[in-house]
Order: sequence, then C-alpha cells, then structure tokens
Amino acid sequence: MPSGEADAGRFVQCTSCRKTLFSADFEHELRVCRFCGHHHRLSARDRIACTFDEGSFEETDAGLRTVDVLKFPDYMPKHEQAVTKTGMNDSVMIGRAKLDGMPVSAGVAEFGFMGGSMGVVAGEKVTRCLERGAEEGMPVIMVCASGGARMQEGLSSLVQMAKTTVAVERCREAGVPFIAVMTDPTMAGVLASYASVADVILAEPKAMIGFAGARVSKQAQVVKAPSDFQTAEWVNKSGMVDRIVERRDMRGTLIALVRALGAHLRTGKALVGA
Amino acid sequence: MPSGEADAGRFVQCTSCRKTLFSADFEHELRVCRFCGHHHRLSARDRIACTFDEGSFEETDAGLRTVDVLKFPDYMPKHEQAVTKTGMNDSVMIGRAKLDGMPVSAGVAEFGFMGGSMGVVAGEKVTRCLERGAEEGMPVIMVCASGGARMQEGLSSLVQMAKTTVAVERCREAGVPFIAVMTDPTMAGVLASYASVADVILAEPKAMIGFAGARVSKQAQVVKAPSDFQTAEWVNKSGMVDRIVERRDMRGTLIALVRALGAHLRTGKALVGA
Amino acid sequence: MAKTWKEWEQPVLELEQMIERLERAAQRETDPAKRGAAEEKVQELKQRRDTYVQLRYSRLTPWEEVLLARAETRPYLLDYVGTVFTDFTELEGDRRYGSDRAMVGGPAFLDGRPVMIVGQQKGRNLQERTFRNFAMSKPEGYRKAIRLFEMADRFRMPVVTLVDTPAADPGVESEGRGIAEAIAASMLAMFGLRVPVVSVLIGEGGSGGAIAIAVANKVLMLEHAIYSVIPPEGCAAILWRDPSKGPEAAAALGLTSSSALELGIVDKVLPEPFGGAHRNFAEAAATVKTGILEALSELGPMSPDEIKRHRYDRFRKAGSFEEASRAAVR
Amino acid sequence: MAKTWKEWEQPVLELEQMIERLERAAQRETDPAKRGAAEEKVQELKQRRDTYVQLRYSRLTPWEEVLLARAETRPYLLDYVGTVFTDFTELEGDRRYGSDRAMVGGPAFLDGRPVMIVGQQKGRNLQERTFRNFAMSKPEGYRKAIRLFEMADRFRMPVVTLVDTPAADPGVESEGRGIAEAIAASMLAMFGLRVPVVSVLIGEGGSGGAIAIAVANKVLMLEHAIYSVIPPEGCAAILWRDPSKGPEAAAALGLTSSSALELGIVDKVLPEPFGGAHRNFAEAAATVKTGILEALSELGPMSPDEIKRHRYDRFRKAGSFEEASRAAVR
Ligand SMILES: [Zn+2]
Ligand SMILES: [Zn+2]
Repeated sequence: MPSGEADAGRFVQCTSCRKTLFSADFEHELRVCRFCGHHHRLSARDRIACTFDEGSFEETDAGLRTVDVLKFPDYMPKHEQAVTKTGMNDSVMIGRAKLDGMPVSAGVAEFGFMGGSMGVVAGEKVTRCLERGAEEGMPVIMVCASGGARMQEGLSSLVQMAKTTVAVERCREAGVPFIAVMTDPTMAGVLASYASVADVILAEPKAMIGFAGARVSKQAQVVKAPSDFQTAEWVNKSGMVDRIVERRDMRGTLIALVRALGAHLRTGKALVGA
Repeated sequence: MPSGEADAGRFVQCTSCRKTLFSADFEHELRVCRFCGHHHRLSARDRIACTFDEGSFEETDAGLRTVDVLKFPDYMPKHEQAVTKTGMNDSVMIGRAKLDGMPVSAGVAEFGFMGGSMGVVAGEKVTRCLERGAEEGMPVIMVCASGGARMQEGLSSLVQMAKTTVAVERCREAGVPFIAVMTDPTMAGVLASYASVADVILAEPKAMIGFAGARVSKQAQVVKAPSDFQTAEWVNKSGMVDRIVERRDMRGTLIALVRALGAHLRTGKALVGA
Repeated sequence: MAKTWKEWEQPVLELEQMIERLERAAQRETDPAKRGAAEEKVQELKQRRDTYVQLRYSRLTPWEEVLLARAETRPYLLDYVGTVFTDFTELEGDRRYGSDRAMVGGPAFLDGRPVMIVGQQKGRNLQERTFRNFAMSKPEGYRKAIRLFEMADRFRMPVVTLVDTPAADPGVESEGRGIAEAIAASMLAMFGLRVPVVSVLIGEGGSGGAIAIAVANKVLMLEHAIYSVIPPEGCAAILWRDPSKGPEAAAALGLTSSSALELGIVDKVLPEPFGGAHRNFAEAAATVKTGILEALSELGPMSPDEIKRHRYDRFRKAGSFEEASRAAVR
Repeated sequence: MAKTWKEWEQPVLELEQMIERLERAAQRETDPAKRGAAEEKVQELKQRRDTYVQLRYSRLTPWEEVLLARAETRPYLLDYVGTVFTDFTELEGDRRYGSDRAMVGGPAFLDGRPVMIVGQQKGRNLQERTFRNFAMSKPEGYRKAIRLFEMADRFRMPVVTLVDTPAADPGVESEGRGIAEAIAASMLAMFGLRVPVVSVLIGEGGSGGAIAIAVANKVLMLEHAIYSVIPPEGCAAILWRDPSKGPEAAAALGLTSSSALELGIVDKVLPEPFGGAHRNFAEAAATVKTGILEALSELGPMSPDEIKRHRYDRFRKAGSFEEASRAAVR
C-alpha cells in the first residue's frame, strides 16, 4: 500500500505508524494521521483548498512553459509525465486568493511534479507571485515543497535562486509581508533562496528542511548529526523557523499574521494613536 | 617593581615574562616587551603620540566636568585623585587629529582614570567625537580601554551606552567610517555599546575583551572557559574583532583603512570608473 | 535587613489565613449574634492587613524594591501579553543560531491595532526558570529582537517592549557568540526605527541586558520595578569587596522608579495597585495598558522621521554634566 | 576519461623536463656546431610542446574543464588580490559567531581607487586546504560577506567578488547555523547595494555557495572556470545513481564558460593565456584587471539607484521560458 494513498478507495495505511485509517477520515483530517499525528504530503490543490477562503484562489500565469535549452537527457519525457500526473504545467501554482476576506498573493508548490524542483518556470512564477504582492500591496504566502533546483535546466535553474530573491527585495521595499510555509520537504536551492528570507517562516511538524541532501551532509559530517537533524523541529531550535504549526492550525495562524503584519496595507496607516 | 613602570628611571620589569628591560628601549618600543611581545598599557597621551601625525592632535571639549548627582559614597575623592594622577578631567580625551595628513575625529581612553570607566562625561565625549565625524565628514577613530560603565553615576552611566550608540547611527547615516581600536581591557558597558558596532574593530594582541567581568562569567560557566577566553585572539576567532594588530603596525593599518573607507569623504565621489 | 520579599509579606499571609479561617467559621455559625461578631472581627483583621500593607509598601527601602522586583509573585511578560494585548503570535527565530526562550516577541493587537511586542520572560518554578534561562537572553535573543524591530518598521507597527531581566546571559557561549555586540546592535537597530517605540520596565531592569531593548520614545516604569547599571550585590563586591553590602549599594545606585524619574531616565512612573502589582494584577494590567496607549497617542502625530529624531534627542541629552566655556578652558 | 588534469599535463611536463635537460647540456657544450644542434632541438621541442598545449586546451571536454577548474595549479583569490589590487586590508569578523577562512574580504585599491573585495580562497596543500575548509564557507563566511557588502555601500566603494568554491559547507554545524539562510541573505544584501558590483568566476563556481556572492551588475568568467547548479558527480549520482558518470553530467549541465555566456548567465568570458591561467599568471591577472576595470567603467555613469535597478533587471530576466497568451490559457 503506497504512502498515505487510498486502498480501493476505503482504507489507507499511515507510512509513519503503519496503522490503518479510513480514507474518508484521513482526507477529512487533512491527511494528518489521527494516531501518530504524521503530516502526510498534500497536493498543491488540496493545500489550496485547506488554506485559503473557499473558492477564492484564482490561478494566474498558468500559460508558462518550460524550454529545454540544454536538451538535457530524458528531461522532456519526465516533464511530460509530471504534467500528466499532476495536471500542472510545472511544480508551482500561483494566483490571487483570500484569507478571511483579506486579499493575498499566493503560491503553492507541488512536490509530485519532479520533486517540486525549481527550474525557470517555477522561478518565474515565484518571482511573479512576490512581485504581484509588492505591486498590489498584498501580503504574500508561499507554501514550499521542493527538493531544490532542477538539475535538468542547469545554470538557468541556479540563477532562479537569485531571481526569486530579488523579488523578496521588492516586497521589502514595498513594505509587504512575505510568509513562507515550509512543508515536507523544503531543501537546497529553494531553502537557500527566497524561502529563507521570508519575514515569517512557519513549518509543518516533522517536515524535512535542509540545505544539503542526506548524501552530501552525511559525507561532510565531522560532527555527528542529531537524531532530529533537518526536521522542522530541529530547524526551529536553530532559529531558522519561527513556529511549528499543525496543519489544522495553519490557516488560523496565517490569518492572524496577515491581519497584524498587513494592516498598514489595508488602512494606509496602522499606527496606534495616529 | 610595578607593572611596566620605571625603576629609578633606568630599568623596568615586564609583568608578563618577568625579564628586565632598559626603560629607554621599552618606551622607544611603545611599551611592547622585546622578549615576550607583551603589549603593556599606554596612557592616553602616549597613545596619541604613537598613533596620529606628530603634533596633529588638538584636544577639544576639555571643559566637561562630572556632576555627582547621586552623591555616591567616596566618588568625588576618587575622581579628584584620578584627575591629579592623569591630568585629565575624565577617562576619555577627544579631539581633531591627522593620519598621514588625513583629518580624523579621534578619541582615546585612559585606563588610569578610574579604570577607564564610562560615566556621563566620557559618554558625552565619545558621542561628540562620533558626531563631529558625522558632521564634518571625517572618519572616527576611538581607542578603547575601559572596565565598563562607571557605577558611581548609576543609571546615568547606563544610558551612556544608548547615547554613544545613537551617535554611531549618525555616522552610519553620514557614511562616515568608524574604527574602534580595542586595547587592554575593553569590557562590559563600553564593549556592549558604541565599540562593538564600529565598522572596523582592531585589537591589540592579548588585550582582554569581554562582556562579563571574570567573577560573573566564572559563576555563570556551565561550559568551561577556554584558556584564551576573553583575549583579543579568542574574540577574533569568534568573529567580533576584524584583526589583531601589533602596536607598531597599528598606525599603518589605520592609515590604510582611513584611506580606503574614507576616500569618498575626501573626493566627494570615489567610485572607480565614475 | 530583608533577604527576601517574603519577610514583610509573612504578616500579611498570617493575617489572611486568620481571616479565611474566621470567614469560614462565620459562615458555619447559625447564631446571628455570634456570626455578627465574627464578621466584625473579619473586618477588623482586613483593616489591619490593609493598614500594614499600605504602611509597609509606602516605605520600602531601595533594597526591598530590589527584592520585590525579583519576586516570583510579580506579574511577568506573558501575563501582560495575555491581558493587555490580544492575538499574540510568537515568532521565535533569530535566523542565525537558535531560539532564545528568555526573549519573547511577535505581533499582537492593542485595542484592535497591531503592535510588535518584545520582552523578557521569567519563570515561576525551577522548570520554567531553566527553560527561560532566568530571563537572561543570549545573543540570539537580542538578534531575534532586532529582526522583530526591523519587521515592525517595515510594516509600520509600533513597538512595545516589556523589560524584565536580571542581566544578559554572561556565560562563555554568550561571549563567544558576541553578547556585547548583540546588545549594542539591538540599541543601534532601535535608533533606526521610524515607528513609535514604548518600553515598560515591569520588573528587573538589569543593566545592558535591559537597556538593549529599552531605547524607546517613551520609557515607562512600574512603581516597584528597578533599573540599574549593575546588580547591587555586584556593585558592593567590586567597590567594597563585600557582596553582602547589597542594601547599601542599592541605596547608592538610585535604581528605584522615583530615582529614575528624577534623573530623567524614565518618562513616567506607573503607580501600582495598593500593595503591589501582584496583589491586583487586573488593575496593574489596566495601568500598563493605559500607560502604553497614552504614550502611543502622544507619539501618534509625529511623522516617521520625527519619531526617529525624537528618540535620538531623548537619549542624546541623557545625563548631567558641567561644561566650562571654551574660553575658560583655554 | 581523465581523472585529473595531470593526465593531459603529463606530456607537457615530460617535454619540459627534456627541454630543461637539453638546454643545460647546450650551455655546457663547447663545440659551437653541437651546441647549435642542441639549441635547434630545444626549439623543436618547445614548438612541439606549444602545439600540444594549444591543441589540447582548445578541445577540453566539459569534464576536463571541471578537472582544470579544480586544479591546485590554478591561480587562487589571494594570488589575484596580490597582483590586481594593492593595499588589501583583510577584515575577518562576521560579528556573530566566527572568522571564516574560506571567505576572504576587505578593502583594497584598484588602480588607486578603493574597492571592497570578497571571495573564496582555496589551499594548495593539505594544511592550507584544511585551514581554508576547502574554500567551502560556513554561514559566518557569508555573514562576513554581507557585512562587507553593506560597508561598501555605506562608503560608496564598488564591490568586486572573486568566486572560487566547490560549494557552501554542507556539514551539520553549517545547517544548524543556517547556511541556507546565509546564502539567501547574501543575495538579498547584494540586491540592495547602490554601488557597482562586479563578480569574476575565477575557478569553481559551485552552485548556491557561488551565486551567493555573484549577484553582480557584471558577471565575468575566466575561460576555464566552471559554473554549475550541482557538481556533475552529484548530478550523476542522483539522476543515474552512478557518480562515475560525472563526465556525462558535466556535458549535460552546460557548466563551461562558453555555455554560461550563451545562456546569458555571464556577461563576458575572459580569455585565458595560452594553455590556461596557470601557465602565465601575470597575463591572467592583467586580463582579470582589465576585465574588472572595463566593467566598472561601463557601470560608472549610472546613479546609485540606476545601479541597483540594473542589477535587479539583470537577474529578473534570467532564464528562458515560453508563455501562452492569457487568452489562450483560459
Ligand atoms: Zn500514523
Ligand atoms: Zn615580556
């Protein structure tokens, strides 16, 4: 039985505690195991559904398409497969959405699309999502899930790290809050660019969050890694993540933050006593 | 034989290696032991003489006088004694000086004046020294030597930490470089204010540099202190000090830094190719 | 000389136990006459208690103020956060090294309007105290504070700091990660803010660790809080080589709220409820809330640049000195 | 398939040893005729060597470029700092945690005018390599770089970065102190600069660790440097579960200077001296110097705001994609 997937549509086995759950309950509880609390991965669409106001998400920029500049071996077939599997054109979906009625610029990553890897299209979408927030004075919410940069686009993927970060600078200049939600996994080139310079960083419990892949960091280990290395909890203790938020509380936390940090955008001036 | 002091004007014993030195050599070598390299403390006047262009230092603000607002027990007698001993009105001397012809706003602390402690007068002088740099577009050099804030002025001493730091903000706004030279010792309230937010921090070898006094930090030690704890070398390894500079090289290093970091102040615009 | 605040609270405790016993007895009493007598006795004891409290708290020595400011019965940061403000969202990271539990901060609402809260949190029992490192922040605490200050500036939120720390953490690790730099950088960051900043000294204002987050446009101080350049015991140890002379040092250092007000270091003393903030927390919280709101409303009309300038000027003139005219000096 | 750059340098080495022997023999030779013959032979061997070098270096495979870029014979940062610039004053501290020896920086002069230098330094022997942590910076290296960038901005100094790193340090401690954040924050800081920034890829441009200090207005690349999203061995291991397929990955990744130029990732390739920078360092240094001066002079006329905008635009348009018109999508 595959990870957190439906068995004949009725049952599902938790990959973490191995207990069996009713599919309906499992989906209703946002794919969080009721026995062990494990947060199973969500698709971009499910994430949107449980995060933003019902029906408020309007996708934009869905017309972007990858160009295989390097003619990288096997890239296009893999890409096509991912498109078919996910119904998305790349690993990120962006758009306008609302949180308790407040407009936000929203982006959500799809780990199922080539491991959520960031090539030019994903980079462009993240950048547009941030720029839209800066231009229209909307807080930006990015839900991350990525193994890192997309190797198959080579150097063009690498520079997406800079491109997406430049857009964060735009948000800062515009006084627009940028909140990153790190879900399992948020790694490497995505972690080492826009996501880590968000104003607020929230993470789901036990999400894997790290710079180097397990292989690399194991080789490089002079110091022994702690048992919770590269988990959200460890990264929280290390000061990189502001809060671990359970999935059922995520929407409420985002609303509280957008309400507080984005107040000046809605009223023009938010100073007490002014 | 007292620490690094003249024996009948002819000999002096190094307090570090206990070897005997000719006083004349010792003074000529800027009170650095020729055997063990130990940097003995310098008076403010000697420091000025070996740092700035000969005869270029013009003292300012010498008319500031302490007010014993708290009527702190024994404060005034101790203060008088320090005035008599050092010929200074408080623990800091400031003025205008030149470094290889380049004008700088300069301040030098006198450890011999009540342990170089910072009360209102010292705080005011440091602040004026920094403000003068900001106003007149001159790089600022502060040579620190202090046990910390002056207890006898109570809360008024504490707020000097903020007052001197506010002046650093002025220098930053004015684009004026501020270089701190930490000499033995630079501690507590002085370290935790203007000195640590200098653009460049140089330190003399083996200078004691730390936040908490030996007593306090020994009590607080969960972790065992390394043998070079609170030395310039340790603080350099910790990233707090940019360079350890021997006394004979200090003037040259300051000149190089003032020339590079202060170029825009002299030419109006210093960009290559502009 | 008192060694703990409990010494002068002991008589109150005893009186209150008596009052409680008598009240219970009176309730059980069926004879109206006897009940009336008991109730009268209760009233008398309450009167006695109140007179004692009033007298005692109106003549606390500076040393007793120190003991009281350190008392685990005092309301702490999170008590105020939970009553004065609403919808607090704690943000933990310094983005450098760790999550400091002595320093707490994040956005919240004050009367429906967003503010950024930063302050130190003490613990009431050993476990809490250890978790909070006795409210002694390490460098990462101050670096988190800087992050939150800068965020508040970006999002035009007033900053409210609640100060309650014996000192910054003085350990070897803190030194190695630059506790002195962190304190200085925090003050520098506060001077750069273009939003109003109000600080309230709610308990212990311990030297550099306290002023690091108290570079405000308005500095308020609870009546029984203290604010000191050095712990009195430390001062006594250094000056007189006798840490037991803390009481003398406390008297000399001018660390009480009235002294701080007189020296112009704080702008306003917030009177505590009858017998101290711990005796009536709701009233203390209301005072703090009003104090902050009034301060913010006074600062309200200023432009961002004026706010920054105001803070600069406030600290620029700190401390008295004499100055001989230049002519006279030369 | 070559495993090290020495494989194709071996014939050169042998030829040069022969040349040296013959030259010494010719000098000792007293018979003018024999000496003439020997000298002729020397010339011939030199010719052969040069032909081989020219041929070999004009047809290096991407994988061979990788090996060469990593070669310990390449000129390193401090070699350039000592020849292209004058009066370099290294500044070490990050003011947070430590002094990173893989990242080197400080003010210096270029043609008499001040600039801020930042870059990674490799080591030539084991001791140096260990001291420099194999040019893999930890978070404190990038945080030092940020400090220097901001200082340059305050003092109106152009920034020159020289990039040469296999990667940022991937160890447990680096993760714990936020290596990813440090890289991102470095890029963010560079985008905020209002002074010209020129980056030169001088050796290995290893993924995030490299681009962290290469957010420049002009990115230059030495002919035999490489710039890659991932080390080819790592790419092969992940995609094909076979790290020995590094050469195939190197070819696929487009990591050579010509590829980077074609992709628009670098603005200019700086041609290396005949047979590589290591064969004539003086010439390589002169090329680098000219490259930097030309870039700075092109950027010279721009105002501080224009410089910032220029850098923004340069990276904003990075990467090619197709876009269906909005109408077509709906
Ligand atoms: Zn489970
Ligand atoms: Zn000696």
